[in-house]
Amino acid sequence: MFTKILIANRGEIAVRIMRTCREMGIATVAVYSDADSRSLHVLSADQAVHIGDAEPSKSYLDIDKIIDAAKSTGAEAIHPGYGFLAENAVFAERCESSGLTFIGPPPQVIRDLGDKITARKIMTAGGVPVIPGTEEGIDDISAVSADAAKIGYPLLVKAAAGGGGKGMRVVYDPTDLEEACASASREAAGAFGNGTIFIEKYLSPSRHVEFQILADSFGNVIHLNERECSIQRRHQKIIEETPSPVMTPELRQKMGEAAVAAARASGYVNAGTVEFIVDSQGTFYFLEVNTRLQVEHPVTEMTTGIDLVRYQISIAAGEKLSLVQKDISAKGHAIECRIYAEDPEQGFFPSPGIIHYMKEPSGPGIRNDCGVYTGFPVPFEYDPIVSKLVVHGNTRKDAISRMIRALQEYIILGIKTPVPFLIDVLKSEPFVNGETYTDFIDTHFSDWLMDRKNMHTAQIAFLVDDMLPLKKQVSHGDGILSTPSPWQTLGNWRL
Amino acid sequence: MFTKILIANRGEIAVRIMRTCREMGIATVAVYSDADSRSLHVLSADQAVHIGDAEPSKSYLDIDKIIDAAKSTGAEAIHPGYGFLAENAVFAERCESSGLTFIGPPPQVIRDLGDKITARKIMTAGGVPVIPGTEEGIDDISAVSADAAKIGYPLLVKAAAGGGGKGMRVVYDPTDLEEACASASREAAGAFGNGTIFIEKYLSPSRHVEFQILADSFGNVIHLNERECSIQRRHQKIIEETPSPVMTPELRQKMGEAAVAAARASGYVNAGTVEFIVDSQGTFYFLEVNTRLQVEHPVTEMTTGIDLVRYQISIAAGEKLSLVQKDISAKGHAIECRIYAEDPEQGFFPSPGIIHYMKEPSGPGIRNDCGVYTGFPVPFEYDPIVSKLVVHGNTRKDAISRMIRALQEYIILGIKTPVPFLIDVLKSEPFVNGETYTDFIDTHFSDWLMDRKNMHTAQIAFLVDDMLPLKKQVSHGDGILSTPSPWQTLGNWRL
Amino acid sequence: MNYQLKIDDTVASLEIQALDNCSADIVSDSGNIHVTYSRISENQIYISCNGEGRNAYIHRSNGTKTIIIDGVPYYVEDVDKLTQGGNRKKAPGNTPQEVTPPMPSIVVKVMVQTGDEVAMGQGLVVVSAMKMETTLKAPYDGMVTGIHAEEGGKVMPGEILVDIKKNEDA
Amino acid sequence: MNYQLKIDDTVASLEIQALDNCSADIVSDSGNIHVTYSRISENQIYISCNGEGRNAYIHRSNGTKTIIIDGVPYYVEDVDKLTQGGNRKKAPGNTPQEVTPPMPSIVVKVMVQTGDEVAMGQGLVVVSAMKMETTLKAPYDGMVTGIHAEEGGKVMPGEILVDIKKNEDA
Repeated sequence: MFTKILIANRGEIAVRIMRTCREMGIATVAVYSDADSRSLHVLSADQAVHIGDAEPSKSYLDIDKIIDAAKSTGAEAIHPGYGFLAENAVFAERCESSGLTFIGPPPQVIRDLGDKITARKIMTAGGVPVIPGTEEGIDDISAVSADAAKIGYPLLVKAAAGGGGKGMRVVYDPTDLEEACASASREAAGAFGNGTIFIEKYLSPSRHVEFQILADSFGNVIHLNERECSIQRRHQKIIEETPSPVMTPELRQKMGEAAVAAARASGYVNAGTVEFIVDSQGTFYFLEVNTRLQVEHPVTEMTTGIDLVRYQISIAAGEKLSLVQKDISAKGHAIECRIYAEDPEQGFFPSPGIIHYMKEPSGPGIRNDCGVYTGFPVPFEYDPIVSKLVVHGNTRKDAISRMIRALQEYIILGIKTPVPFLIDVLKSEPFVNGETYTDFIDTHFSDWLMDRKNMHTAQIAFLVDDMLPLKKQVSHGDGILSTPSPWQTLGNWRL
Repeated sequence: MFTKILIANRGEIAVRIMRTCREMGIATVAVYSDADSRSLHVLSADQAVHIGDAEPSKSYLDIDKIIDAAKSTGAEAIHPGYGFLAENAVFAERCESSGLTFIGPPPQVIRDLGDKITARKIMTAGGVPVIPGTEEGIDDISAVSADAAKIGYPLLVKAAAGGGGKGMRVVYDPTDLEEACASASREAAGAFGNGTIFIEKYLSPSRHVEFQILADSFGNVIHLNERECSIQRRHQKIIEETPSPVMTPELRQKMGEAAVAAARASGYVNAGTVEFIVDSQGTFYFLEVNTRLQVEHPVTEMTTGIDLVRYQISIAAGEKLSLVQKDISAKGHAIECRIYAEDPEQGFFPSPGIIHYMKEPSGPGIRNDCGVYTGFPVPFEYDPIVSKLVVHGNTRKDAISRMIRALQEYIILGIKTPVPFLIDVLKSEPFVNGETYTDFIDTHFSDWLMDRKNMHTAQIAFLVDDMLPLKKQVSHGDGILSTPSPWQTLGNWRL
Repeated sequence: MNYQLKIDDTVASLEIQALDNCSADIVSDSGNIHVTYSRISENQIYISCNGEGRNAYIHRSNGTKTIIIDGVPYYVEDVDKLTQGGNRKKAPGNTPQEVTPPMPSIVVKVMVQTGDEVAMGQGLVVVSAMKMETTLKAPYDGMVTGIHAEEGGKVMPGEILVDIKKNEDA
Repeated sequence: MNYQLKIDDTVASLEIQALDNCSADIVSDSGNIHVTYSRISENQIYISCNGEGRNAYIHRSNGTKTIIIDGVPYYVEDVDKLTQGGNRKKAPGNTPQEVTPPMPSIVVKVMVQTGDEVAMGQGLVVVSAMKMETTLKAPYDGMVTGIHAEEGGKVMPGEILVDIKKNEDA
């Protein structure tokens, strides 16, 4: 087993990985940019190495600097987290050639699965159902209409590379096809340096259902059940859960087998996620493989009791998987809400700033993987996720009630968060009924407004806050007085 | 189902019960004494009623005041938590006669099981093995030596009433027997108003293993596996876990059946705990039944995924148990550490005071049921528990590592806590090996000293703290400045 | 004390009369209420109105307080204080009246030219921050009289990226 | 700056030379160390010594700081400051030299009488607080010269419950 691991990431996911390392007795090295010298991942590590400017290309994406930091601190392995270099085959290769273990799949697997056209071919060969579509990238846009007609409208034009909704167009009318292909290709070329596109049947309404897999280097592959991640805004997930409301034991059996087949077909090693689309008839199709830990991995951990990061590390260390498929059973229901620094009243636009005050929810069945603290300035250079709030309950209904309670207990002042939006989604009838399709927010919450029903109480709170001195004069029977504070000299600021 | 419940308790257990009520859509009423007007259980309730002086007999033990508070707020049921009135049959009767539902077993069951001699008779009749001992209370101390000789030494002289180690004496030598009986009886009479004593065989080394049971009013009884609670100081548990290191599937089957038989024999309804002693040969004996929720109930919740308070409430509301024995399965391993306001360097003497700063541990597999917050003065009038820290891991080893990590992350300034002691216990070889007998602390930690190995770092921290202004001048690129604070005008206090 | 408090576009008049250090009477259009209260921390107060308890979490900034109750934030302004101070700052909840990024951003695309007629709500500039893009829109109908953004450039909140001469009949 | 710091019964001399607002050199008997640091909050600082990071959680009270590192508390006194102040307070970690309850308590039992000879460590008074009992013990050998506690009475920290005349040869 490794004695020291460098975590090539920041924020909540770096903190989460370090926690498992600590529990495994493995020392941790953090890397940080100028914007992150007081970040929680720096405070949580045994060592921290400064690697450059706030701009990601000059720090968290700078392969040389990260390799150097690992070598200079004596780290033996690198965990990339998600985002940044997590799905970068070149980085995985550089780790290997520098004598460091990359905690993730082999570079060639990352490369193969990172290209959606190659991935589709591998899956077809492996017997995994893929969405009807073109087998190869589209060279000649003018010749695509025959393929399109065969697949049938509506269609989805997709970039082979990248993700996040870039280079993607829905086409309902054949007359729009050529222009959609051209613009998608331009966008993809600009965003990923690769303009290759292909077309697929567009399935709507549909659900996003993914399977967690674990594969060791001895050919053992298991899955850890599904996660449903249909609740998205801007093609980014905000609520995930397991089990999926659509799942039956039979469908789970079939999809689980497909996920394991997908892993085998690609030669997968380490933890990964096989994403599927499930249409309204319950038919499922392969979508893509995420060759890394997912943001939503905690819902699987809470229902299966298995620490996925611990398995990532032990697999990377060459250990044999200590679990077989029949060891995996899930209990109860788990839901995750992503808490972003964003403004739900302004189209979820990012809202960085200083966390002036934070109070995390706690108690039965609640886990909060948080990357910030009171006094921390959330940088605007990076992904705006501040924490992942996860709950576990005996049933889906219990888990929903628990999540609402947790969200109401979660106080963050200084930045805006989607907490009030999430509460309303969780309370809504379509969500409670499990009608979780990928168009959920557009369909049910496009004209959402914050319900400010406690306006009068807020006015009273304003007044009362003015009345009360900022720090209470603390005097207690036990004779202990708190250190006198300058606040005590202030008193009311208006009386 | 009830629409409003009064919680006749304070601190962390009141907060924990309120959380489940909120998740069930049930309004909550807190009661509080003069010492608790800013207590977390008051802040966590929908309504709060002041019931008197800090002294327990004038507030939390005053049955009239609590019944009045319930009636005046329209509460339909009362949850007693643990301690205070939780095992008081008179209170349970008063609830019933006032038209309120007492969330707990029927008064007669509380009364029967509250008397250890009666409880032993019920269990013997129900086929539950009891520790060899006298069947009746001892009237004539001078005549006891024949019984004692039959049972065999060493012996335990025990009070029929009460608990907490009062009225209890270990007797190794027949010549000490009479005096031990007399003094135990005197102590019991003083503490519980009942001097009745009996004698039992003293089993040492032994483990304390208890079974959680749930029984509805339709005669359905199930158990939710065991908890081992052998790690105690002053006859009070500080570390509990499930599964027990001594447990085998066969023993669990047998003890579980005995626990269910014990519940049936006593006519039990609601959640309860059947305590057993397991001797070094793995033979088990009935000890007593706790007719309430236990402090250590979260370890069962974390492994079974079942919210025990939710079941207490639904059973009290007359609902049928929705679970049968085969629905119950436990996953992984859970450990609880009780965080008391006490000084582990001074014989665990209570250490009340103001919590000047608190940072709770978080992340995967951690639950902290906490009843205090930064700025709160822990009163000296009540039980010194401030929180229950609970972890869940895939294996006992994982859970131990996780608990050590959680304890190291748990910062409480202002009062003393057993955190450093608990870390050392969890790291110790006998604990890791599962040698958890009730004499564990006396055997292995009687001469414990805090290991102050970071003394030099502490000195450096002292100096650095003097160097740094108390509040950082916060200026961030986003143009948002924090409210100017008087701290900013202070600067260094020594330079 | 009399207060004029503004939330969103509603201004309410409230009068508070402290009775002792933990209770007060409050008079407003919504009627009279007796409240008891205590400060839990710099950022938390506990209020009990007619027996019902509530926690309010408060951050103060330039006469505006952000107050969270039951998970929902309220941006409450003291109208008198804002008028006195003169240096009025936009309340966080308001709709912007100027074409300026809400946070430090990179300009991805400029969609108009000087001289263009624009309609309220029309997209003018796309900016990107924290891996997300947003479109800054025209706050009212008018004519573009100046552009202060170029693609790829960094822009800060408060910088006006597009000048628009408001149509007089708007 | 030169400091004399006392932890338990050990006094160490340390010299700190700030280099800028986030680093310093520290000279002590344990050698020279370069540290970088930052304040995370009023109660938390982050220190990096030779590349190793550590969080210290600090509460200040009358010249003594309680400092928690890796879950273990250290009670650190500034010896100079204590001398200057004159109003010296017992450090929380020390063994008591007086027979006084550590917290407000009820007297359960008085085990000695005036005139009794007592040995160091001998139990004198049993007090009860927070549902627990503890025995206050003699801090040194000596003779009981006065008792200021009666069974059932309430006593506070600082109240001397038993006067003991120390044996001169102790």
